[in-house]
Amino acid sequence: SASVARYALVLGDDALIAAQRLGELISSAPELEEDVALANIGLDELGQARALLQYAGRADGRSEDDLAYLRDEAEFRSAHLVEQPNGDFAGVIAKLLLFSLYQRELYAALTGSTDNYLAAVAAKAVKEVRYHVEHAVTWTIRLGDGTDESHRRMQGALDAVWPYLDELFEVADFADLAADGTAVDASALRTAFDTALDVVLDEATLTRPDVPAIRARGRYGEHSQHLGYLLAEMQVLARKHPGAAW
Amino acid sequence: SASVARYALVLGDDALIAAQRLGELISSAPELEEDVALANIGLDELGQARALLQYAGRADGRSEDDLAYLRDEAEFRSAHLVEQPNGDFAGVIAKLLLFSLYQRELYAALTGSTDNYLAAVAAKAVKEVRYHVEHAVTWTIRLGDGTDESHRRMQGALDAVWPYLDELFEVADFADLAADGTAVDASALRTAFDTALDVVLDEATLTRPDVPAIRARGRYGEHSQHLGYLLAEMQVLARKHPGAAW
Amino acid sequence: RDRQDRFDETVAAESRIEPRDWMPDAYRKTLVRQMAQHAHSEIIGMQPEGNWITRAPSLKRKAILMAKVQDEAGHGLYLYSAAETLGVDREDLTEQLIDGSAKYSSIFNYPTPTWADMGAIGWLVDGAAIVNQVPLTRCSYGPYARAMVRICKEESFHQRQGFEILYELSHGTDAQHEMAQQAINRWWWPSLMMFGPPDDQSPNSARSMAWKIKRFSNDELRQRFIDMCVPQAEILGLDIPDPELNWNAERGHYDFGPIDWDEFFQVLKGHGPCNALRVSHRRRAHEDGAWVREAAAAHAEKQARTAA
Amino acid sequence: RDRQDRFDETVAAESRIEPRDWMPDAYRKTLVRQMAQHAHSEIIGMQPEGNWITRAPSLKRKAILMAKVQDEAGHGLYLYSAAETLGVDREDLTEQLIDGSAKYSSIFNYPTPTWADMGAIGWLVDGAAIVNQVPLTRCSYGPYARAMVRICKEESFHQRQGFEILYELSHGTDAQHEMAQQAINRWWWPSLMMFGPPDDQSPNSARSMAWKIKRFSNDELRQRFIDMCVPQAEILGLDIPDPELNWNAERGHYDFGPIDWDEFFQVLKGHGPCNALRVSHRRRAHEDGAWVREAAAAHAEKQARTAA
Repeated sequence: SASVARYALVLGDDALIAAQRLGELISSAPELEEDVALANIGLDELGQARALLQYAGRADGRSEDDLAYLRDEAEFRSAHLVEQPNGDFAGVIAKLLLFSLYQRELYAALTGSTDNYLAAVAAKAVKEVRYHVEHAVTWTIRLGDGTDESHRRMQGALDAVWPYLDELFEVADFADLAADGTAVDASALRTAFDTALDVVLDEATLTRPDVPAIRARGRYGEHSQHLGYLLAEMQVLARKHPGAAW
Repeated sequence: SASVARYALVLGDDALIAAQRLGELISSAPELEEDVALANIGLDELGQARALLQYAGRADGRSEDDLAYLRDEAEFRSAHLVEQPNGDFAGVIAKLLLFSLYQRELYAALTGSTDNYLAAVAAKAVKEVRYHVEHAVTWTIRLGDGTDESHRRMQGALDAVWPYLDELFEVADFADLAADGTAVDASALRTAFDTALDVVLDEATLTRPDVPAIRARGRYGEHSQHLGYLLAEMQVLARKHPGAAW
Repeated sequence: RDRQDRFDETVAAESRIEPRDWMPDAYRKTLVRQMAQHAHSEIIGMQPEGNWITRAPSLKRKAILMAKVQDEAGHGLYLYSAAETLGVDREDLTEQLIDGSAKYSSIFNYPTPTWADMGAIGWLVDGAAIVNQVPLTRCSYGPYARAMVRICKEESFHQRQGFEILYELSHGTDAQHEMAQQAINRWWWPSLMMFGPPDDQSPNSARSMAWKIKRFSNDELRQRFIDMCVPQAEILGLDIPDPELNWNAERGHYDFGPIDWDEFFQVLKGHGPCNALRVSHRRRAHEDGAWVREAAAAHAEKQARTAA
Repeated sequence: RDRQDRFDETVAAESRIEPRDWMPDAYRKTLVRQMAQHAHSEIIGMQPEGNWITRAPSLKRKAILMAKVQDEAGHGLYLYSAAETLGVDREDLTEQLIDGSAKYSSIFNYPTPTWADMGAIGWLVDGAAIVNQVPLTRCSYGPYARAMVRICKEESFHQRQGFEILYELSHGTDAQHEMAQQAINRWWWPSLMMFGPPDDQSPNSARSMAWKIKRFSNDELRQRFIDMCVPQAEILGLDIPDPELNWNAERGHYDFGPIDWDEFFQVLKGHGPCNALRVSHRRRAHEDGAWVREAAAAHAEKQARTAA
């Protein structure tokens, strides 16, 4: 249905934009092993994005590429968190920590969806995301509990992305789908998320940020100012060569 | 003539790309006064670019915007130097120092062009560029002769842009135009440039870089890898709304 | 006593208070707060428009926009200078801005997702600023009044440019027209909030009016702005997103719908879509520039030593 | 004497020299140089293709390209490990790379201005790499030979993907076909230079062949590559930019035009269009990562202390 398609778009756009940001990093990581790891995570996110966009496009016959390359900014449904620029390595890890902990809860719940396609995507993704969480947690602890500088940077990075966290747990317009078991009620994931996060922050000697959440409405097509630049770059060939196949 | 148009494009593209890079900086300078100054310089470059592109477009009826917004990367004629990313403030100043010293010699010589339009553009530009040189020189000296950190950064920035310097003084395909007094023989400007630069470097306690020049062929449409990104961003609206007026 | 009388007489006579004149502490504090907030707004206000300089759709528009953002930096500089005549330090004011404790106009915490926002900011935000600021050219504090004369002249130029951008879009392709309409829809209500809370919730207004810093109440200025915009929107061919907007012949003004003050206070408290971005951008520019400012100071000191 | 004999016999018998075996110093040095250069080439080689990950024109191509660049990082890691079996340290090798003293394949000093370069790199550069590397799977040094087995398998996968990109472009719109042809024009000659200077200017080749590190001469491999490409180019519907390319029935090979070795040596000496960019990108990644590596070390040390 159209509303399931809209829901798949929300999840798919988050994954797509997260993958695009990770794609920017390749060959710039602090170690080669980390280049490999970040590319892995990016590939997982890209795979999830493709599965979800393919599903979203079925409703009106659009391909994954139509959706990725030919939508305008206001038609995207990504959250502000994944749109944020990478910043330094602590910024990458802070974003990954929050996003992967959220995705872990999300996909775990979605494996029980009454929609078989979504349940199947979630079943695959939940295994992938387990590794993302592990990776983000390991680095959060290393950086938080490493040197003074790394602690300062990690705390700063966490503070910087914190305002964009709440949006992930907003239900947006999918109450009906959540009620009939198709979609996940994102607000119900928050407690498990917070519990898991607190354990990590504690071991990393980091403090839960005390900065106000922003009123982010990416689910309604109102995006952070970074998305326009990201899309201009991502879509440049599709815009220049309308109708071409690649 | 077509070859005068091609020559105007070379000069105009340099100015346009330089202006675009300066436009990225606004609201990010180390002081508000510097935001004002860099915007001034950017506006001067943009004005020169417009005058030159208007002239270049006359040959085949293209407007300044057709040339700025609808050409592909390989049709641009800018030098690699102006395409380089800004980097930190020392990077901005290093690029401005080399480019403005070059432009000062270039426009001074071009005021004597047998082409009245080019001579008029040069007559206006030469006054503007005098200020750019002064600004770049002042900061080069401040940074070179400031703190250890600023010295290190300024020298590093100079070393980083140095490989792209030689291209500015290559004659490219305009020997005929230079012979008949329309164009400037860029290679003849190098001595005056070097003399002026050495004075600045000396006062700034900086060393003339000892790094190899690269084989840059921007004048033939072979650009640094940065230009594609710059154009994707600059041209995004024109590409998305073909034929629209603004 | 004497000093107070002289101050009161100067204000009453529509003369100007100058930096060396005695003035009540509360007057000074009110002015410092207002001028600093005004300066900060100009500086933060560079960002929403700076966002489109590299993507401006024509070279002419790019030049106009660059010049406009540059003017805003200039306005910030005048206003900091004017504030410094009251004994505050620009560096302290900057610190307050980047640590998030200083206020600036909440309007700049909204994003600029499309080019049409450049038009809407010029037409509506600069339009509202002008309505707010023209009376300030007669402010009782001399340096502030004089700064406002110059600033208002430039702002009205900016407003016309914003109008032109919207006119061009409104009469362009369907997609452009829609882009313009969406921008108006986004900026209309926030621009009405620029005049501050309703008079009955604006406790300090009366005192500012007595001191002739302020000349008209928030609601008066807001009404003036609305009355000005409605006919302009007709020329633009764009709709103002208020179904209750109606000419009231009796009042001689347009009636308008209720303003969502809850949103206003949310944004003011830091929950706006761009609060975090605006302050962190400013902070980063300042911090990234620290080594540059240190270098300039070190070099100046060396020069001074050599000269001595 | 004995050791040398045993070494010579192992090599002659096509057995493998293993890390703990005795080997001549010159053999060790040659291998270290070659393996380090090979590893560096993989690492630097991530950049020309990394340049198009964010701009890949379909999600499928984006995924393939990301996976490919990731493979290159992986190859670099195997090769550094293989080099470490000879007693060198990866950190030292990295230092040599970022201070510009180490060599890597000159081919990566060319830019990738269009998407078609992703095709040309896959088809030609990876193609040339395979021709160079397949014989290395029988290299006399065991760890290198084994690394090459795995790497070659992935490279041939990459080459097929490059061929597919070009095929798609060649049979797409006129603009796409032209983009593909231009890319071939740009990459053809540099890819021929990947086999190194002509045999008569390659003094160390004979020794490497005696040691069974190298199996074929530069010119033999180059010819093999050309013979392989010509029919593939026909399938692609793209021209190889060499007017002198002609089947020579007598030789049973394609004849080809003269190679501009002057350009080769210019690029080798650092004047290539991207030499400065490639090394400085690597240096920046390394330097920007210093605080991260320090943090990881500090944390590991704390953990070790707690455990003790």
